[in-house]
Amino acid sequence: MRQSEEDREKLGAPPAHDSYLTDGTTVMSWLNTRDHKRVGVMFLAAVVFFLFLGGVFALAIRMKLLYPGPFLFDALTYNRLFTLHGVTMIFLFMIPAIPSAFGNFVLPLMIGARDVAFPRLNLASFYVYLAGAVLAIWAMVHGGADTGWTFYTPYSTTTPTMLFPLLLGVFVLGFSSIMTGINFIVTVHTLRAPGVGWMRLPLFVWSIYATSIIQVLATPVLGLTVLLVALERVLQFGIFDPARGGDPVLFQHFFWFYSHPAVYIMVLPGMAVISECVATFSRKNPFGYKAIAFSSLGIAFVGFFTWGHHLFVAGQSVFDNGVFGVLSMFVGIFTAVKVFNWVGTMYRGAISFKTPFAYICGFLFFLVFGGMTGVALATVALDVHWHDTYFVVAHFHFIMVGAVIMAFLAALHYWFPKMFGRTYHEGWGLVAASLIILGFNATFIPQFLLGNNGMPRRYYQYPEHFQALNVASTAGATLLGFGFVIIFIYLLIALRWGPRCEQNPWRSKGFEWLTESPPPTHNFDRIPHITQDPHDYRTHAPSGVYADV
Amino acid sequence: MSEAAALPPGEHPARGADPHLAHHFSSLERQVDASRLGMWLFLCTEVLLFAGLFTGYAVYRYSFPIAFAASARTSEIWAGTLNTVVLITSSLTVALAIHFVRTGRQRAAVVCLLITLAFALTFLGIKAIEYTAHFHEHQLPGRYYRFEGVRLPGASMYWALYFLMTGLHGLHVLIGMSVLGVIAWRTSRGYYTPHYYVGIELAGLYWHLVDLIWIFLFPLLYLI
Amino acid sequence: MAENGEHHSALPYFLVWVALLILTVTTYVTGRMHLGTWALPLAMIIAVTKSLLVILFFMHLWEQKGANRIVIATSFVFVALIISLTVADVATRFPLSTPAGAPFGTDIPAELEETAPEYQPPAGKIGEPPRGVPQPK
Amino acid sequence: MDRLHYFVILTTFVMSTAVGLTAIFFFILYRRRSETQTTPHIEPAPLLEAAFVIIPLAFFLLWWVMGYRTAIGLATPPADAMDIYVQGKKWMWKFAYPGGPNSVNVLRVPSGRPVRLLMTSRDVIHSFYVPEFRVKQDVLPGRYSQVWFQAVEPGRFQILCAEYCGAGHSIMRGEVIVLKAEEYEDWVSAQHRGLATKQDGPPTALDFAPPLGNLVDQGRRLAQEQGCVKCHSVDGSQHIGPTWLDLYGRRERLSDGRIVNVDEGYITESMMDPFAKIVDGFKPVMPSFANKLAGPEVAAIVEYIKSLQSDAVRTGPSEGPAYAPVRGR
Repeated sequence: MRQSEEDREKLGAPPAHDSYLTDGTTVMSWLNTRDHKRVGVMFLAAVVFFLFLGGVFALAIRMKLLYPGPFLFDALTYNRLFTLHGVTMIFLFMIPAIPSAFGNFVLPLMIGARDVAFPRLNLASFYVYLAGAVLAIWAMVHGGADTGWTFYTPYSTTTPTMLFPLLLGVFVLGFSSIMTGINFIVTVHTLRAPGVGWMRLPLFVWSIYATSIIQVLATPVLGLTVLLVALERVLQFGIFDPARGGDPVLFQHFFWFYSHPAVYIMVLPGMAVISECVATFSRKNPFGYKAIAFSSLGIAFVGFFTWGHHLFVAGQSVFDNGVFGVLSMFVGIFTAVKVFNWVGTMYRGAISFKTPFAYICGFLFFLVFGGMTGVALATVALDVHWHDTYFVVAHFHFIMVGAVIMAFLAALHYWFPKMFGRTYHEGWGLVAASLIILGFNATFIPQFLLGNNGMPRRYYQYPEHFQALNVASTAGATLLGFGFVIIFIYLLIALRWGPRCEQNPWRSKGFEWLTESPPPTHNFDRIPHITQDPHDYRTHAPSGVYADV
Repeated sequence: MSEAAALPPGEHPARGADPHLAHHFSSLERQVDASRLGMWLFLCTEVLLFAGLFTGYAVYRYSFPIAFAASARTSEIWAGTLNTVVLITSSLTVALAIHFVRTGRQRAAVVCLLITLAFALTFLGIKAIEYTAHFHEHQLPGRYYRFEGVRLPGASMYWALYFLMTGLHGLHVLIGMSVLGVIAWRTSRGYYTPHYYVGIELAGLYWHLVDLIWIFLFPLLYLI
Repeated sequence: MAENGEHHSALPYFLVWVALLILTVTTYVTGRMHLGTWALPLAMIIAVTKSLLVILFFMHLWEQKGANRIVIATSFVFVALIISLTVADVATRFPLSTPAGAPFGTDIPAELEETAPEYQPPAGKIGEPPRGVPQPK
Repeated sequence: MDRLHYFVILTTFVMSTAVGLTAIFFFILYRRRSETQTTPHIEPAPLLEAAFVIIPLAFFLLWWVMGYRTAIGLATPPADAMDIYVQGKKWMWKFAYPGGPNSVNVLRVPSGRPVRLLMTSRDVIHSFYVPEFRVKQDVLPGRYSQVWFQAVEPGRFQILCAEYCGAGHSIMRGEVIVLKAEEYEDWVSAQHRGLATKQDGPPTALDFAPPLGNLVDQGRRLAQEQGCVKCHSVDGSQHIGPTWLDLYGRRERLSDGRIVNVDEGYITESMMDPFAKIVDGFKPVMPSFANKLAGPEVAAIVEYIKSLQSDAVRTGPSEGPAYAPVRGR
């Protein structure tokens, strides 16, 4: 990022004034910034690092599973690896990935604001995130915990591994998540530019808004839960201790009250990205704008009523199983509405098959398949067979890796020119996209079969007749890893040497493209007055005019 | 929200000379609205933080009704009641402080805030006396429970929840006290004016929340 | 600061305070009366009334924007949600799940002694392995 | 249940494929033809949006009705079910038959008869899972959970633990042996006479020998056979190795200064890898018993050691807890 100035001289086309990237180039100007765009970029760098770390853990796990017996490392290491894989991917990558990185960057641009409502809180959110990450890494370096990312009691209250710093890390990360959530909600409420009514908010903003609601409502419960586990470990308060009348299943209620909505904290931003990208690359107004917008809120709301479907065989009452079963079905409906409307957006559009669009296709397939298997899992009787098997593993990886990482990569490719003012190599982009989609299917479709045949999750050793499918899955994972490496390389190259792009390379009519790429520090010299709905492709006229023009 | 009011009056550095107005807000009114909404959202997270404990209470109260009722009867009811009165009154003084700032009587506001701090200290003092009594009686959570008066299964769970809930609430009292302390100092330095007093207002909101939670803790832990 | 000019006297705050004190005394007195089943609902009704007084007048929600009202209302809805669905689970569990004689045992409430719903096993063969599973010899 | 299974999987496939195909179809049909192309503004008809809601909702609710009815069935054992008590612990399954024998990791049931398992755990949460029977239920400490099944044909089916429970989670496996009704009766009476012989054919990796009598007796016999008692006394006197009396639950100081709680895990580890933790004051001379003892044998020895308490509270076979019979009939 430091290179911009010299490059600009080389290219001989100096922009009108400094972009946010060049407005102060010292390290401190980054670390002490109040600029939402810089915070976003710092978040992006951090989450990419943790994606890499989590990916390494995942590959190690897959390598071990090549053989049914002990191999490479022992059971304890294996257990620690999958715990760390889960914690890293979920708390350090998935939850902040799209909202904190891309949300921070483009959300204020999209509503025509000069910054988020509380810029200092925003920066604090990043540092709190780093603090949580450091605690988690510290726990990992000192041996790591072996409870799985779910921390189920009483195993988590009795295991001798380094759980305490990990719990503390998760607790601290929760604060970061809450800060970001509060910031976005307030930003959307108070900082919309003139002309941006609620029904003109870009769909990305709607989804991030819904995400923020979940972050604010659910995260405190997780904070309390990990606090209780930590207290139970240190002081033996006995809240979840069966010997004192405590109920381990209560922990699961608490945990999933956060963690099921947390799935939507991860998926909704993915849907946000897709809503934008589908419109841009189909060059068409979103089909059923209101349906997509309100289904985001619907998911945020109903997402809270479904946590019990993780407890169907955990000793939850049959009555609650039924209630949670039927409530879970409704989340599927909102997702279905979104999917149909995205496909509808393509109808009579003008589709260009660029790299982000490849990821959209991947996303649609993974989300529908992953989502439908999710609803299938919420069908109480079927869950009895599938629960805690690789079927579940494959299902949530379809949603989280399949859908969310596809959306993350789509966002990365879609907004890369916006963020850095440069373009990447389109050909390599498509190669990597196809590798990733292929590798992903090869990794997780065998896992569906494994789970259906009865292989439980978190198994270090497994019965031999599962080996063939496990090998297939590992092969797919390797392919997936290669895809990520390719992306990493060509994006790094693009960051340094990529050709400069114009202000709006996709000719998108999303509001964030109304300013330069990369944007100047205060986003807009003059706040635009928005006169059109987002993604109105009936005309070529810009979607806003400047207030005093 | 009125769209017309949000129209920026031209280049941003030139907008008025209000030192409180941040560069990205179009008007001070909107900035204050943002701060208030942010605070309410934060209070919402606080409510949900306690929701977990209330759920734990509900579940174990359902499981061990007799033990909970018996244990509640051995708690220091006088202290709980007194503390309720103390907190409600401190809530009043905070509300009055904001009222005085709004009407331009800074000195009265500072006095109100100091009274609030005194009430908060009283609350913690009473709480400390209570805790000491419970420690002496071994009315303690989990494996430390050795109270002779109530030997029912589930009684230790009552005390676990008692200490968790009052402890977390006490922590909030402490945080609230430090916030109010800073606010009192700032008020005495004339930082808040009838024109701009959002800081003291937000601190007040936090303190009222502390009161609010106690209003629920009191009957649950002491009375029934 | 829209409400700046028309600001009134401090009297309403004192009125609310007196009301809160009266309610505190009420809940204390009724709490000492051991009303059985009604003790909890009554105490909760009083607590909710008190909290409404605090929220609406001390916290000025009465005169604030809609968004703030929605926020606090939502948080209470979700508190109710987590409590009700979790307690519903504990209240309707398999009756034997905490048998008599357990170290912390509870008695099974009488209303749970009801009969299990009438059920015929499904028609399909239960022991049949799903397709694709190697049959153990 | 199988019908539901296939119905659900089929709809899932049809839906994903349909969405994927539509996307591809649209892509081909509406390729971008020029860089400056404009498109019409299309708002969906309300009826269409309603269809987007109602059609999946109808399917999902159908799934739910079918699934929940089956689930109630899975949760409701018939009145004539035979009860067997199950205890899960790290990392083995113990089965106790009312008035009958105990066994570790091998559950024998008659075919054609509903069996109800009443399960609890001694330490952490486990989950009893027999993939072929499509049953799974978490086994919780401090609580009892139940699961029932009816095996149709004789055969052998693997029991897996499906809830993560620690280092041995993946090897916490057992086996259900479904016998013909008369064979089962024979086996039970043989158990009562103490004359059981192996009836399971050639041994396999899964073929754990069913213990005779109770675990403690078996452990005592094994400890003599394997020579454990040559070094470890059972009366409290110190010998080459630490005494076994009151060993379980003791806090031992190790040679490197650490303190360990003697629990099942530690005892097992000491048998398998004796040099990992040497108790202070003893020499590292014990041979490893890895590959010499099968899982249930280790369990038996551990149980025996656990029974050696001076206040003798832990002796005797595990008895099923006192249950009320199945309600409702």
